[in-house]
Amino acid sequence: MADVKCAFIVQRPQYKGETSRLALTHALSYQTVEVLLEDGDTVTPSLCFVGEGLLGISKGQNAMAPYGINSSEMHAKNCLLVDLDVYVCKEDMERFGITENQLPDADDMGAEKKINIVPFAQIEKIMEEAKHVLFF
Amino acid sequence: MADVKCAFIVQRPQYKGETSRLALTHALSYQTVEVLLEDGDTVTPSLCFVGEGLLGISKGQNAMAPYGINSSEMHAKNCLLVDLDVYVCKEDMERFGITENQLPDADDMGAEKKINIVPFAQIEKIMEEAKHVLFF
Amino acid sequence: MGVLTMGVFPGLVGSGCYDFALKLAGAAADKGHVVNIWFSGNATVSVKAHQKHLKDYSTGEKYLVELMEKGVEVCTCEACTVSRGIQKTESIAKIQWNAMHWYLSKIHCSDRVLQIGGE
Amino acid sequence: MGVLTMGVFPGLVGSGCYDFALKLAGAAADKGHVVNIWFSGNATVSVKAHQKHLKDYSTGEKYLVELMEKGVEVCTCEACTVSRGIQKTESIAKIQWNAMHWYLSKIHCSDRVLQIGGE
Amino acid sequence: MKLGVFVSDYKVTVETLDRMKGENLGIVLVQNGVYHAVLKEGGKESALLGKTPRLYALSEDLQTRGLSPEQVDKRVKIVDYSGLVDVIFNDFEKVAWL
Amino acid sequence: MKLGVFVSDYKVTVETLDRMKGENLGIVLVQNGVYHAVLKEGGKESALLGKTPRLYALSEDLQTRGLSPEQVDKRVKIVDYSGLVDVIFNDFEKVAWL
Repeated sequence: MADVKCAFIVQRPQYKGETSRLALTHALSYQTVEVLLEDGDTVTPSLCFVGEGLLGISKGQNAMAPYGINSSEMHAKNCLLVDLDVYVCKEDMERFGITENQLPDADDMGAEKKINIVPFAQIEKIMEEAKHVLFF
Repeated sequence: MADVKCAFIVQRPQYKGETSRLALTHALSYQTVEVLLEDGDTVTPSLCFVGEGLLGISKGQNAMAPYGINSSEMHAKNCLLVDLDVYVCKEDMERFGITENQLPDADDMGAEKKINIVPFAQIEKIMEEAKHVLFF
Repeated sequence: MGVLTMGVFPGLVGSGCYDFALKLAGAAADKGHVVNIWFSGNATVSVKAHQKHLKDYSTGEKYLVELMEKGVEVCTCEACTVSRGIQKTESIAKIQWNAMHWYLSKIHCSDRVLQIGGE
Repeated sequence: MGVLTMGVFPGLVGSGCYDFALKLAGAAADKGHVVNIWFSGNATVSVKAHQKHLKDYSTGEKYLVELMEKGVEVCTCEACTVSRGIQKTESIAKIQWNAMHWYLSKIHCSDRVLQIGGE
Repeated sequence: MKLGVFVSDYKVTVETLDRMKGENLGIVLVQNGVYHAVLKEGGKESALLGKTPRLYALSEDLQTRGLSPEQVDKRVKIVDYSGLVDVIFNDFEKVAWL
Repeated sequence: MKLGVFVSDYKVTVETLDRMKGENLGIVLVQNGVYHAVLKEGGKESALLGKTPRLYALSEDLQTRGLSPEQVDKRVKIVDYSGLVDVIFNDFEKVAWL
């Protein structure tokens, strides 16, 4: 019976490459990992967006019309919906001039979780407390 | 009956990605393009290494022992052997502290061509005179 | 009308570069231009037939087939492709298989060449 | 002895990241460690059987088979793989096909996790 | 030479474009390159915007990323794929992808 | 936390490593990352070399690129794949690929 904490650090933008996109879908899969684990064992990812990584979850994305794919915004909303902890680096928000209302929430889907805007120091702390750190 | 000049500009290092490596093999294929063209038609690539690109053709490479592949040095030597014009940016040589004797030649293979060390301005001129510019 | 040849090196399904190349090819063909596409490196895997279209991955095979129906010529680097285990019999129909000089020969008669390298 | 799990996302044949992962897995297995490899994204194409080994492309299939003979577990993301047109029947034998939670489950019991993302 | 350079990333590791003289250059922002047309990092616009007056951004790639035309710098002309084809054939003599 | 960060490029677009405190970090130079151990760009060594005393470079990747051990900065420990396995399990508590 153990929980393993993982820090998923998304540091690259979405769409051009696939890896940063896969960070979100891999985090989402924490919901079903129990089928492969012993009773009571869990894996808990914290999803953190730093640097260019945070550009990829802005509100208002539409990747379906031009490219026929789900947007990363929708993946981010799904992460909130399944109660993942999602963090965005405060300093990078300021650096890129991104305001809180440009970040998505999933109120419309009934999610209670919100994206947490935190200083980089807190993201470092999440990495410290995690058993494993995965950069995307 | 026309010759089409192309500037192949290699700006990324070798090995991690494949594209910069493929610049050399694609340039080499100019030897056999005639089979697909009208009589007298030719394509002439000039192979230019700028920025990190020039790191990839240093002498003394051995990619066979660790990874079982031909080295980019060998591809560079083959380019000289088939009389391609190969250019390396002088300013970048100086910047990275790379000396002329660290660049390969293909004397042992009987090549007469040498690598040309030229200022960036001349590489710009090659791009200007080429009908097509291809960055790798 | 002009001739546009694109060399596509990175990517395949899930790569923005690959999507870009296919979309641009479609737009150019729709305007009556002649379009050629050369796949090399990782992009050669995109010639594999029977791609399943999932909503998290961009359009591959279907779009490629449409392009060829519009007259776009598509060719894959044979060495790159077989080194990745894909045989001619497993390829999307009508995609050409050839060596690198195919790309150079198309460059010869092109008005514009867009070499999408990167990675 | 420890457990090392690697997630490999970029690359396949011709990619330094892919070579690195396979070599490191081999070295760890030789020392008696338990090693798991998860392929996702473009790296999933590396499960295709019948890769032809050419001297300009790095070792793929042969090395992967050797790793599995040494006891390394290898699993590919099914969705990523089928979206690229590769079916289970075309896969290198003994490679597992599963969903992303396979990776997380291996992470659960690992001493070290090396997630090779990039691109 | 009227070379149109395609920029598909926001942060790039190659300096080739920086080193080229701007007078005969155009810049086409695609994929994550479109962020150059919008972001002001630390209040400062992208240096690319001052490099040449011939600037284009691909509308489909703005849309994908949730960036509206109003956010795009006024010097940048927004084109869709169809418009981009005309830019390639009419506004430049050659094109290159950085 | 003794985190070993793998650097596989010479020029990188992500700043995550720059921003992390060095005290509990190690850096493993692999692939084109090994150039950090050798190059002095404009006479100046890579900033990574001053970030932490725990520096490693992969011998196979030096060899591939024609870089000899003598060219490698003295602070960098050269390890082969087998040695790297020990570094991963013994010198760090966790590892991450930049």
